[in-house]
Amino acid sequence: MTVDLNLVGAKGAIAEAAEGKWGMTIDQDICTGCQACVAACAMENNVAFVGEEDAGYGRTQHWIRIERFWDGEYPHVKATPFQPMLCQQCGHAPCEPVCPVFATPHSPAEDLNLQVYNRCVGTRYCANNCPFQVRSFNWRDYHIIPELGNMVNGTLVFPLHNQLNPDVTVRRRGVMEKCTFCIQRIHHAQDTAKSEGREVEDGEFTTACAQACPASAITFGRVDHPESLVSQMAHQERGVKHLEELNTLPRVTYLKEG
Amino acid sequence: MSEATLLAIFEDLDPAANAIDTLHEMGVGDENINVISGVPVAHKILGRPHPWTNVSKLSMGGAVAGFAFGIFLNFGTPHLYGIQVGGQYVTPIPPGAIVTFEMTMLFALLATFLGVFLDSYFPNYRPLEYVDEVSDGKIAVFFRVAEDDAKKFTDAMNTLGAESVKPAEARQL
Amino acid sequence: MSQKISRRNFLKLATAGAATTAVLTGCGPASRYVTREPYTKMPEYTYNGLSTYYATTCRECAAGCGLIVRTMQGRAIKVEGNPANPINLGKTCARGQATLHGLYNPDRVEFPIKQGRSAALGTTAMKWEEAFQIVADAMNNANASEIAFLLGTASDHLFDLITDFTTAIGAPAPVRFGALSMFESRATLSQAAENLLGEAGLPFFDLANSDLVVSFGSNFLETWLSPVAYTRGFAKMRRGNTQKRGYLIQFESQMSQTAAKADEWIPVLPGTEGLIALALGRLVAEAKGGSTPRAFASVNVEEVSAKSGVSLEQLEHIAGLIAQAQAPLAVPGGQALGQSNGLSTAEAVLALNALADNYGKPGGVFISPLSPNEDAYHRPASAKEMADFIATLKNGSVKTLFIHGVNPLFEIPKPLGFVEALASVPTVISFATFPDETALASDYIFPDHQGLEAWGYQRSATGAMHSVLSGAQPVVSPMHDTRSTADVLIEAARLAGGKFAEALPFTDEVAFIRSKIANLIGRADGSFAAPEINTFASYFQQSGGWWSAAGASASSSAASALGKTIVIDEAAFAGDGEFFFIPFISPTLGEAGANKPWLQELPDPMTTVMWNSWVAMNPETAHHLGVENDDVVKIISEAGEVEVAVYEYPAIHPEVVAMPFGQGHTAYGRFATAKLPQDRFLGLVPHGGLIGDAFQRGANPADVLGAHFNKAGDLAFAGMKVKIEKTGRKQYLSRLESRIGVYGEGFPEEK
Amino acid sequence: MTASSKYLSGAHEAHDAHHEEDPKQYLMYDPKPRGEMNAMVMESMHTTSWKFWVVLGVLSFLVVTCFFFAWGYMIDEGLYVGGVMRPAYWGVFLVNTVFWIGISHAGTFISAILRVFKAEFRRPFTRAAELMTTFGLIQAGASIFMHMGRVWLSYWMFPIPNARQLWPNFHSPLMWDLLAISTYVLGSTMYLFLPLIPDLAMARDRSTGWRKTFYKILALGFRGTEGEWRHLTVAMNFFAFAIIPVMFSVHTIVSWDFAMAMRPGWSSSVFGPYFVLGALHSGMGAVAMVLFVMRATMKHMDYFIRKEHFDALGKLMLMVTFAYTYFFFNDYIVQWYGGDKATDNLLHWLEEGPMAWMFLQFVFFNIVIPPLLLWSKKVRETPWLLALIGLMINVGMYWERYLIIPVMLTINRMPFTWKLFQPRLEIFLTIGTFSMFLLFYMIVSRLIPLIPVWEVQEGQMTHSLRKVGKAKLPTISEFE
Repeated sequence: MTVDLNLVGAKGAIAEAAEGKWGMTIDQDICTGCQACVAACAMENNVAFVGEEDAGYGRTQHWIRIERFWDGEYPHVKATPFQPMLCQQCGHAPCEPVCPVFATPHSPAEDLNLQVYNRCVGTRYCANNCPFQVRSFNWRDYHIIPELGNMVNGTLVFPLHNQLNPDVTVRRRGVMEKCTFCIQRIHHAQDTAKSEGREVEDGEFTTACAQACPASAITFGRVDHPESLVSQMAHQERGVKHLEELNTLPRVTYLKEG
Repeated sequence: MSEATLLAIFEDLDPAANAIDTLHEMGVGDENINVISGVPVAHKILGRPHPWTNVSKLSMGGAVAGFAFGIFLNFGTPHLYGIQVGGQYVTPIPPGAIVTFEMTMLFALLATFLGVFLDSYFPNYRPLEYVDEVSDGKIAVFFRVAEDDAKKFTDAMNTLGAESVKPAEARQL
Repeated sequence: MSQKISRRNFLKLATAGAATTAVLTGCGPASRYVTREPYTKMPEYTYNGLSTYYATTCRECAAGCGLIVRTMQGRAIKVEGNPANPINLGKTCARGQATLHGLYNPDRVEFPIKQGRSAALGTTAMKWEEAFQIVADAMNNANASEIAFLLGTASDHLFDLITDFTTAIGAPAPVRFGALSMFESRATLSQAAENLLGEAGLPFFDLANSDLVVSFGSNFLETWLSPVAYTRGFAKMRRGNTQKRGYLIQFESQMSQTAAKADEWIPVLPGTEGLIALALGRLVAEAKGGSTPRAFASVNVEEVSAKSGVSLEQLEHIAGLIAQAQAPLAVPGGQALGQSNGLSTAEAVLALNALADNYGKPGGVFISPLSPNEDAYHRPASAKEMADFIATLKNGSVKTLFIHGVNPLFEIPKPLGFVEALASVPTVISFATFPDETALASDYIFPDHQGLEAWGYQRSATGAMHSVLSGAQPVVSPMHDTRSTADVLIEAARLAGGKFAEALPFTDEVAFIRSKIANLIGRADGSFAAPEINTFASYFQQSGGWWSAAGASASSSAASALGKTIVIDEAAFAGDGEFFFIPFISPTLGEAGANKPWLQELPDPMTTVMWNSWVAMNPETAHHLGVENDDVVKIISEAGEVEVAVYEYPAIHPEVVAMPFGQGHTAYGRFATAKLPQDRFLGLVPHGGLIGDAFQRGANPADVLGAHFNKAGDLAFAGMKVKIEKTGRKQYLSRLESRIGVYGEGFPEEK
Repeated sequence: MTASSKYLSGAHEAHDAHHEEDPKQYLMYDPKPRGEMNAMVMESMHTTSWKFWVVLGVLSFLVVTCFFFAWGYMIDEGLYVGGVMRPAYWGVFLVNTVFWIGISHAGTFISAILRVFKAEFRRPFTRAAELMTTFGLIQAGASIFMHMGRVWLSYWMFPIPNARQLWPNFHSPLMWDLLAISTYVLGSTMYLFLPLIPDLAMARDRSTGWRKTFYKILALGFRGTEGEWRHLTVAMNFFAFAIIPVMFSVHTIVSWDFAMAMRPGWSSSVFGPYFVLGALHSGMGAVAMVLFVMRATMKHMDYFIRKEHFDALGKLMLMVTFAYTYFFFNDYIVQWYGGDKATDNLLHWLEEGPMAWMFLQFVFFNIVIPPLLLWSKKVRETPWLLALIGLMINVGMYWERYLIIPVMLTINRMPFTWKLFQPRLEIFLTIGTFSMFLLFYMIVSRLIPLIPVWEVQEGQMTHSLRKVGKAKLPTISEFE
């Protein structure tokens, strides 16, 4: 490639100015915390369930989790607005440089923070360095725990495997994983558009979470297209980004209450 | 005419030094004398010429090679398959400094170690002239003289207080 | 790089081939010959080809949301909402997403079984021919009056078929029941509508166009009636109007997920919601000036404030808000209706709407339109009606009981005595898809298809102002040797011959469904029109149902409602305990989600507890009882007792304890019962753990519910008072949230 | 201890005791003929009691079960058998890594820095310390690999041409670690071997049977000619100077694994020197323990290892303690004063959270106790006491690393995820690494001369007592 990577990747003015390409807004004012996005994400991306003990010990594999805090004391107590937390696809992702094997590089094409499962050796540095704590690690082969299968004349079969999405890798033990903004859907849409000789239109496709959300609290699209719905949402005055002070350039904008 | 290698063993450094002087006087050149000791003995104590060594040169060579390798790793390899991470330069200087430093040191140390092997022909399991007393702190002086003068030199050494003077024979260590 | 490009070309080539395989998928006869291999065995560099999408209807609850299921090579791999269906407009809830884990559940009943009421699921398969014969005999050997059908709330086509059948042979009409309907108090709602508006039917509350919603215990964001539709309405209410942000006020004794979204959550004493509604009505009327309508005349505001624990200021403040709002809307529901005075509470709330004069207006109350092929609103049985049905079973007047789509042994309060009733029925035939408690307790299990393998249709009771009939079709060929119950009955009737055969003169289920939608042919006001049945049926299949374009209407006069006098009698509470006991349907599990692992893994929105159940009590209460988080307590009511772990819940009335319904199965598959075996290498990690029976996961609040009904016959599930005892045992609840970060444990100074 | 009892009994005698201090109590002024020393060292290698074999057996059993079996089990099952989770993605394995690298620093410090500064008391125990370096690094390396999720692919981190056409990421502190540690391992092993050659030759001349061949092969045919000595000494000098920056870089880079991360508590610019000092702190303590054990268990060691050495070591420890305290306080007060919310939470957590006991122990063992005791010569000269202090320091330092890794990881910027780490299989694997370290040490103590005899003799030759007036004054001369 001819592009000077030194300039493209440079911290400072150039990247600073870049809006990013794919982005998301989450309206906390209407998010009802119903977990539909979590389920949809799990179904779309073959996210494993881990069972009661591991789940309680902090080994859930959720790529998106919904946070809820308390504010005040009874009877004036309020639950803080539900806050879906997923990979923010940072422009300057702290998780990226620390990986010794380039398992989580930045993709110039989508301007997303990729996770290359088959490259990962499981040092878990990226997860430590993620200020949002949205990376989940495969502590064991959750998909092939024997108890999930049935013994059918001598061989162990896993009926649940029929549900797995063929467009998404099933992760084995020792591999880090995280939200990918449903990159398989992005690519599918791009391929279709290309074969029809056109650009991908706004709202032509969306991520699994946004698609399921009954309240339509999640919007996904091109933040670098000013006319796209997502960038219009993002530029409201109630839009904020999490831990902005860390200058990781998150691509997810949260719309606060009020 | 044939030559004989004699081996004189001394209890202490001073007689050994005198012995070497005497040998010089008696016309035995430094190239025909060798000293074996249980501890490192500086050449000036025995009045021997400064022994030559390549080790330091090799270390420097290693350092240079290591430096080059470090540079290659940090500034070469990324261009074989450039990947952006964390909005950093593909070939940043500060990590480069670390990589280069470590590689320089590693190669320098390796070269030094190998240098010792090269210079002193290690490992060497061929039979060699040697006496076990050396590792008990004795000083052994080898010198090569004409067959006929052997007697003369033996007496000279004995008068100088050599514990024993005998023709040295190479043996399996 | 070059390597990559060549690979991409290769993939392009592969497309054509893959596409052809995709065509074979789905429900055509060819699909039977497509071999299913999990993608975990997929060879490298396989291009996935194209997916095929099938429209069908969700059967996780009775709302009738339209689904589009993505299938690939004979496999259903993703559930997506049907954007055309007016109920959910392309959206789904978590339970809808997880329906795939029902389809591929490792614990399905895979073939017809002679169960013989044994504790463990039978393992020897029967032939379907025998099964048909058994059903036929069951019909023949009993006179019509001795055959009874107990059905779940989905799906409607089976209900219609059986209704036709029973009416034809003169058997008692089928009874429909379900935990969801039990907690929704549908009877109360339609009764109240009838009393006040003279029009039966489910009221539909148009949140979307309202700007102020006052909810009386209604949990419309969770499981109530049509959660997806109401969630959409809520979102529109909040953010749809760019000028004004909609405002939500919730009166509820514990902060439910819905209350958590409220701008003002006002904890009240259970049973006083109706009084509050009246008081508000009075205050609003006074604020608006003019005479106080008779409906509110009788109430004494101070008294209400004293009884409910809502301060006068608060009442006046809220009344002020209602008075100023352009389109205020009051919604009854949830625990407010599950009281002995639930009916009058519902009336009071509807009267409040009448005062706001919002009937039939945008942002107001409508009567949900009937479904296209529905003569009148068929609501599921109320608990009272269920009790009567059980009584008939008990007195031995039923020889054969057919059960489909419902799990009464788990769902029905013990005092209704379903266990004994079952014992007094000679033959119990279950059509269960999963080995649930009731299925195990029956003589035969003739498994029905899972929803995604089945034909059918579902009438949407409410959720949209359209008249909707959601169509269901198989999206995959059946995984196992199961048969559609409709087909089984048709076949059996044919074998039985005589009036039975005449009652069901259909070649198969599909023919029956076509006969049921035939009346829509030629209707021009619908989502599509077709001249004859074949075209119509294929459109119906393709678009996932038929719905009228026209909106619904509420032809009711507010005045008549306001004219009535409404008296809220004192709520009666059964039992002599010191705590009000409020059971509620788990928003993530619903009534039957416990066997779907990903639903178990979903944290409860409010407590973030996974894989287990809990009892929520105010920390103050816990302290007073001398218990803390994860302590197992025994909850004792007049009807029974249950052991469950404590969750110190900061947003609940100190006199109230709340417990989710959905866990506590003793059967129903590995995920619903015994916990997944975990690594026990050192056992240093105390999470998880089991209460009581080692094969029971969590606890079932139905075990402590008594048999008390409100005036409309719905169960007064919130009308219990319970005692709470320590057991001294611990049971560590698996939470997603951090107790350190959220509750400041380990930070002594902070709290 | 007679001298010291006098010391207690009264000022006057004490004064005398000092006055009549006998230079022969110092190894360097108490020379023995080389042959005798050789014999002593050889004997110390040969004599083993039944106790030795029992301990050896127990250790090897522990290594087999707790190291190899446990690790295999973990590789087969996945890391879930350990205690790691979100947010403590790093656990005890990296604690062990940092700890062992810390231990390894003592060897280099003593044999290199003291060599450079010509501190003569180092001579008898440079090798003992160097062995700690090598074996410590082996354990550190092992722990790193244990920590990896897919250890069977760990070679992907090595900068070697590969089919994936992908080179490792040199932005990553872990990559720096890999390079630095491998440099350090190789360097220190070579540095251990070079001064060993003459002693191997000595052993070769004095043994028979398999030992003969063993030493013969290792001694590489060393005779002690002028040339050989010259090359050796030049090389050793170079190593002495070159290994020091490597040693500092290694632990600095280890500290950067944490300091580079965007986390409260970790992102601190003082971590580099702080960790280096921490390493020396634990390293010195470990040396004290090793010397004590050597002296107590091996024959003739009381000749080579004397009070003077413990005394000197104690002084070093005291010095290091002060330096360490300085850096600890420096790091702590900066974090504390900053008042950043996340950091505040973290400090709160450390001081009052469930792991506060660990924090307190760490502060007492590393910062409070050593200075209180080590100032007294009597304590410094009591081997078991010094060893005990060494033990305390090491426990403290282990807690310090434990606090920095799993406990600090509990607190991050997402309070919703905070969870406390609980070790599981890690406990066994930790036992495994410790047993392996001890096992190696025991085996080697019977295979190679732990005392560099030639260095001792060289030292004794350069030291002499010169008579000035009535007093005999120690004098040191330079051979080079």
